[in-house]
Amino acid sequence: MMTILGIPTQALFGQLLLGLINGAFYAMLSLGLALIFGLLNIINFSHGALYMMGAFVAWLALNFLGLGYWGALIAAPLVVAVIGIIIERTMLCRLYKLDHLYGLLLTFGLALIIEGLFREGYGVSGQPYAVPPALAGGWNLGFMFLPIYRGWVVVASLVLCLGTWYAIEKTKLGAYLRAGTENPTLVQAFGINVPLMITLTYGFGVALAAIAGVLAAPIYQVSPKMGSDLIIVVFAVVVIGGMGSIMGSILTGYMLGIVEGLTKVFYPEAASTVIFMVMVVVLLIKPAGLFGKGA
Amino acid sequence: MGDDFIVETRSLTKEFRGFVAVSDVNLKIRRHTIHALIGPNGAGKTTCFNLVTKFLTPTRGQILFNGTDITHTQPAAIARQGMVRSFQISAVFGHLTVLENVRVALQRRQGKSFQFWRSDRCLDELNARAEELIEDVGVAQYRDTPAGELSYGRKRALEIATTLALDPEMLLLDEPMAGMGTEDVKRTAELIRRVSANRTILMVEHNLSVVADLSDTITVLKLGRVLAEGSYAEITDNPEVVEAYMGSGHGAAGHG
Amino acid sequence: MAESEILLSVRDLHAHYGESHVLHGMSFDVPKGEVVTLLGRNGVGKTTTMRSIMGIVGKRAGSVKYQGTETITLSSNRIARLGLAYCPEERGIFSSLTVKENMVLPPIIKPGGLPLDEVYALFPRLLERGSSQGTKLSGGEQQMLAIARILRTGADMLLLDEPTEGLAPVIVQHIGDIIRTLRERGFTILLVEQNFHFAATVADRHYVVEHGQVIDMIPNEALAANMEKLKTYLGV
Amino acid sequence: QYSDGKVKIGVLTDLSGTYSDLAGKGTIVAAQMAIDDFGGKINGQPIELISADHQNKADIASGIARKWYDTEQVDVIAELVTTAAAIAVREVSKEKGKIDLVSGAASTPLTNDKCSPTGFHWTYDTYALANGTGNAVVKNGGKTWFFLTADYAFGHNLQAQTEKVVKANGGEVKGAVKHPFPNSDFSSFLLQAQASGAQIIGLANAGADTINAIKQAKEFGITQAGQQLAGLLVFITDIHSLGLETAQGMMLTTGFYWDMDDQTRAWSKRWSEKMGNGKMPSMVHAGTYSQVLHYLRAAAAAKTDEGIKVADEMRKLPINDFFAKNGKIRADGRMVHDMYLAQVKKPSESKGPWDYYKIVRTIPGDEAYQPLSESTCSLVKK
Amino acid sequence: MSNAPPPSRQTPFILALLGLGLVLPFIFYPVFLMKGLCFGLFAAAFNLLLGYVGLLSFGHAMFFGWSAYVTAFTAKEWGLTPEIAILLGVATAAVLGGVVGWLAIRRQGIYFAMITLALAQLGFFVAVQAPMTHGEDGIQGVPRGHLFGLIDLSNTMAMYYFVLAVFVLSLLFLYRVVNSPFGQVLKAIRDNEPRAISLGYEVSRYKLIAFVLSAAFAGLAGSLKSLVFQLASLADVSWHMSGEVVLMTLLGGVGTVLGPTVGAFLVVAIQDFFAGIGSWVIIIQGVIFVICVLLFRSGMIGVLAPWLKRRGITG
Ligand SMILES: Nc1ncnc2c1ncn2[C@@H]1O[C@H](COP(=O)(O)OP(=O)(O)OP(=O)(O)O)[C@@H](O)[C@H]1O
Ligand SMILES: Nc1ncnc2c1ncn2[C@@H]1O[C@H](COP(=O)(O)OP(=O)(O)OP(=O)(O)O)[C@@H](O)[C@H]1O
Ligand SMILES: CC(C)C[C@H](N)C(=O)O
Ligand SMILES: [Mg+2]
Ligand SMILES: [Mg+2]
Repeated sequence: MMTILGIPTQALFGQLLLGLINGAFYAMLSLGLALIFGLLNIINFSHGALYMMGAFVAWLALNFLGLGYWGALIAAPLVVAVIGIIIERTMLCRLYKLDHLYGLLLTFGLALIIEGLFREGYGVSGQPYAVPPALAGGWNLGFMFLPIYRGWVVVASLVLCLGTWYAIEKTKLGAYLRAGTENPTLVQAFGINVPLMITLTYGFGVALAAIAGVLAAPIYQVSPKMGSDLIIVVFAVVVIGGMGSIMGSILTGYMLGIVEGLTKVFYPEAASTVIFMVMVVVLLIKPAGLFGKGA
Repeated sequence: MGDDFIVETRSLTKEFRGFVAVSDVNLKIRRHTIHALIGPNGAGKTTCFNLVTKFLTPTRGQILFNGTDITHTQPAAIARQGMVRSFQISAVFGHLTVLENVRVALQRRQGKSFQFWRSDRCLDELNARAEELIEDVGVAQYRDTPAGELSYGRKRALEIATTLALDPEMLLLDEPMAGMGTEDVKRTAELIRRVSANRTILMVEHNLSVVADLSDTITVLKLGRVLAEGSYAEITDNPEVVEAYMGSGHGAAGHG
Repeated sequence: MAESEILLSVRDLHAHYGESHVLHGMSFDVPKGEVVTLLGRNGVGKTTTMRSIMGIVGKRAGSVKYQGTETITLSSNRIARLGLAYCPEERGIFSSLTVKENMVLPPIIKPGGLPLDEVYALFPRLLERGSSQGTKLSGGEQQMLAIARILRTGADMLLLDEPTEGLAPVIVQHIGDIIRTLRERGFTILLVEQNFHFAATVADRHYVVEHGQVIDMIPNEALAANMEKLKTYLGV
Repeated sequence: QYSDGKVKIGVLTDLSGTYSDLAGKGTIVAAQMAIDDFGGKINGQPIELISADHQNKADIASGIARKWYDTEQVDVIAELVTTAAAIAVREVSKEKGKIDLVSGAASTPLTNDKCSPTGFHWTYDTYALANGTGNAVVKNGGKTWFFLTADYAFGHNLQAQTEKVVKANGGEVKGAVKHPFPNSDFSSFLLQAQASGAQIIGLANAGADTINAIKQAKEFGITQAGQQLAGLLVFITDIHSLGLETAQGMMLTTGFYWDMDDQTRAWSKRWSEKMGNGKMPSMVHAGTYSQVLHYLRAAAAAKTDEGIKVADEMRKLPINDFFAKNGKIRADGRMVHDMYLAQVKKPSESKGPWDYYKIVRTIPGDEAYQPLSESTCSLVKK
Repeated sequence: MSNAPPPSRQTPFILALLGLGLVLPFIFYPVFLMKGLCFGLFAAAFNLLLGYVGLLSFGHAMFFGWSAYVTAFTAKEWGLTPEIAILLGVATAAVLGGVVGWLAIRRQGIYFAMITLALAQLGFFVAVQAPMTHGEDGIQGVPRGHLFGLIDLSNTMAMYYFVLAVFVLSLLFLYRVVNSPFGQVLKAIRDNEPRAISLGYEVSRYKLIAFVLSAAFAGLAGSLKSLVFQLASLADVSWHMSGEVVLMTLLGGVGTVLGPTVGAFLVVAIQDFFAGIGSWVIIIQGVIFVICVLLFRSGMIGVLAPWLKRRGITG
């Protein structure tokens, strides 16, 4: 059997694939985060909490309304988007003129509240959520057993990320978003309804988080802590990709999933730290991030 | 001959990702003169400024200041050697008062700037000189106003005062009159003339009457290259310059 | 052209920046198809007037009617959609967009704007630098871009705030030609200028502003006769 | 006799973090039940209860303990889930001569290097877990092991104890991987465990980590492919969270199960009603009741709340309640009681909510816990 | 800030505060006060960077925490006297500050914040792995020792006055830094960096010095805390701690001398007061942050400022 650094190549394939699957979540979350930062100039600390909320909405819908996975995949992002829009309209919209520190602080506070409420309501151990029957089971790929559901997660996230990227970069929307970040007053004076655009973008960004939450529910426990464990890593992903670069955050998401996966084999203790090591190196070499524009 | 020139560039070239903004420029700036750099928009004037003061690194070429090669010197060090610039887009310290803006410049030569353990009251000894300077440029009545609240023209005036506070041997001014009303233009031109004694000034300016009035030598840039050089009269006689820069009836379109 | 229709009518316009009251009852009219300038010293409120018309000043009061529609309560995007386009003094080029993207950013709000290739024909430099980052343009190039990008939107009234600042004389002339061309095409233009020699070559009438109020109106024909008065107004 | 005319008990636990289900609010309720069952008064003086959240952080735990002793006239601190917090409180208690009763924390240093004359370890510990589950699994034929270990003191401790047991029984350790704590995705580690070819995958972690590892092992077909999981520390709350479908068949060691006899059922039912959420108590909850009750008995007997004196009394008195039959406290502070080896029921075997375990074997206390002769506690005379 | 009122008008206020500091331990629990003072000092050090250089460090826990470890370790394992242990801690923080600063100050804004965060995470990782720190347990039972070999700090009151003295002196020093020729240059750099360069200032040196000073004082705060609580733990080096100091500073008021301390006391008090109610404490904390951001944006000091102004003491 062939080996690389003492690991059989076959096993390495397996690890790469697993890394990619984890990367799918990073990609979806960092995409939403990058969108929100790109337009609102707000570092949305509540992104993790809203991801968790997405998973909880799915769980609640199943247990109290009998709404299954597929329904939840539509309902959860809608519910979370509405909540996001309310947050944006009532609170965030007052902060745009200020330093983005305040946005960070506010969304941090919101994250505490949301997470705290769910802890209070449902405890911390987490609730089980079954894999939908249509996606149960797995494929034996020879080098590993791949649960069908995980395959679906990768496909779904790829479709979602590329679709979003296309919608933003290949249409004028992307230019409006970027320009709106820089000088909203002027963009509005060109005849674009910037506040509406901002609100919808925020709604869409958190809806992405909610979808990621629903996708995550059958893999991990649905638990109030699932978001806060992830958020800081996702920030790092966005920064490594280059703040404001949509494609950058997507690609970096997948890539770092893989890097992290490999670290779990070669130096498992460092698995949760490796992303920060990458970040230091990247930022020192390419100050604006891997895909960021400008010097 | 060599000593006569305070700044000299040799084959100065700057490329931005394949786009050549400044190409093979040989500038020679004679000591104690006012030298103007003019040219159409995008000709590379500001880029030249940035190169000479090392805010940009040249792709090729060499820069001499007082006969020494400064091609690899840091921008702050160049300023300390006596070559100071202003910016095309006005640059003041918005949260400092007008007086403090000037004092920050004066303070550098006082040599206490790393002394974090001393009270800033030791800076008060600079006040007299600072007040003189802001009086000179006509912003004395705003002594204690934060500079950020000044109108555009006054910011430009303050910027000149701050620059002068360093008492530089060589002064580079990037469009010092842009955005000023007519009255300020006159006063500033006066000021520039006054401070040009014992100094060398390199200036970018689109206001031709100011250029005509002040400059001893004019270099015209176009598409990054030197198109012509000479006195105002010589330049205005050059049909290429007229076509590329001044336009046909430059008398009528010329500024105030 | 004497009794032409009034396109924009400003009455008793007041504007504030936070605590400071900047416009103290501006009133003036812009007839359709004319080029009208606002002249005045630094800081008298010319820019603020433009910003108030576009609805991007924090607090404003009074009346601004465009084609008879009261706009004082409208949000700036609605005002723009009525057919006004603004070229700000500080140019407002977006650094996160390329020159090309900056150019096509303002949405087309009505048919009748200049087609893109005509815009580029007026400013060929912008085509050359199309893929450069917006704010990497030279100062003057940015000014051109700021003017160029609003020509294609179809707005029939253009607000140009010091469009010649920082431009080479030859370009200033060029801008003059463009303004005259636009006028011929039926655009209405409100222009703020420091350089009244230039203004005199393009405008139909001049409003003189002082302390946030219009204190005089001089038709362009009468400019020569009123030169002395104007010079005292402007402190030349 | 009683300082400030009352006895004050502080329950310091994790009220908001990972362990707030297996300990948390339920331990406050349990302590209150103990006080109520004792009669609410001690020799005519009132008994008070106070509680706080240490968030599993040593610094917060130590800060609160100090404040309680200094300003709140607290006489004894109970529960203390998480070893780091327990050790932090022990340092303060030792300094102040006050009693600390550990229920939730697991690691053995509490009765070894960190032992104290006034410190007690009640419900279980890593030695007992390793011993119970490790022994049983190896004896059932699980000779080769691979560990997934949470990369912090408790995980290391649990792995080390279990390795010892495995090797002592002729088993073999094929490898181990230390995963970050906390960690949510275990697929990579599970694949490594699979590649090792070990028969048993030992989970030297707890709470959400264990749950996720078990869930994902099933997802990746690890268990179906013939390898077995050994959860070295599994609480009933974890099983509830996993669901029987996923957890069935697993062997585990516990200090308490609610459905063992009438006494346990009666107490658990009362506890559950007080909690009002239909849950059943974990061993940590039950242990907290037991330790508080025992403290009160000792304090009543000693007629004082002075730490050393009550501690001596506690060591003298035997423990006999629904939680511990014939429990006794050793010199190192270990409360020795019977442990139980349990197996998780199949969904078909479960007759109702929270009917999760079959008790396979009762492990007598002296066999379950580390022999005093091996203790490194300075209080143990050798 | 630069137009600070003349010292003669500040002196009574400072004396009043000092007096308050002297009597408070007879009213409030001294350990709580010491915690507030330690975090107040931490936040004040952090504020030197954020408030006066405009740099948001998201990794200050690294200096706080590692200084605490070094002090705890040297006091416990080597038996050093507290002042030496503290000095070693501060020196460690300063050296770390030099390294992190050197790497980070080349970047600005969010990138600066993220580099500091990333480096601090590496610091955290080392703390998790290094045997010296004892992982989750931390270094426990640190002896407070005898100050200069004389004063027994295990006496709570002695410890309190020691902490108070260090705090007051440090704050005066930080105030001086801000209002020094050096501070003037910092403010200028914050306003317009290219312009400062063009005036001949080596901007990166000023930033680096400010960073090292800030790190050193953050370290001093951490060292003190480790002696007060006799414990140095992972919590002190984690990113939550870095986040907490940002919160304290913002809640109190960025760029003010006393704001960070007020913010620190506020946060510590919230945590202390609500410690008994479990997850609600987190919700309440969240609500308070939201309210502060929406209503008291200039920080607590901003709310108090009018009152203070009447007495001529907004610093
Ligand atoms: N950092 C840069 N990256 C890419 N292109 C640049 C950069 N800086 C300048 N340029 C380009 O170089 C050319 C020269 O620019 P420069 O600013 O020197 O012109 P200028 O002569 O000062 O013009 P103006 O009179 O309009 O200020 C312009 O076409 C500009 O787009
Ligand atoms: N954002 C602002 N905040 C506070 N005051 C302002 C602001 N912008 C302008 N002002 C003040 O409002 C007054 C009018 O400014 P405005 O920009 O309208 O003048 P202007 O006539 O356009 O001058 P200029 O010729 O210099 O452009 C000035 O006194 C200026 O100081
Ligand atoms: C599993 C937990 C209840 C035990 C805890 N992890 C400890 O360190 O003891
Ligand atoms: Mg230029
Ligand atoms: Mg203006």
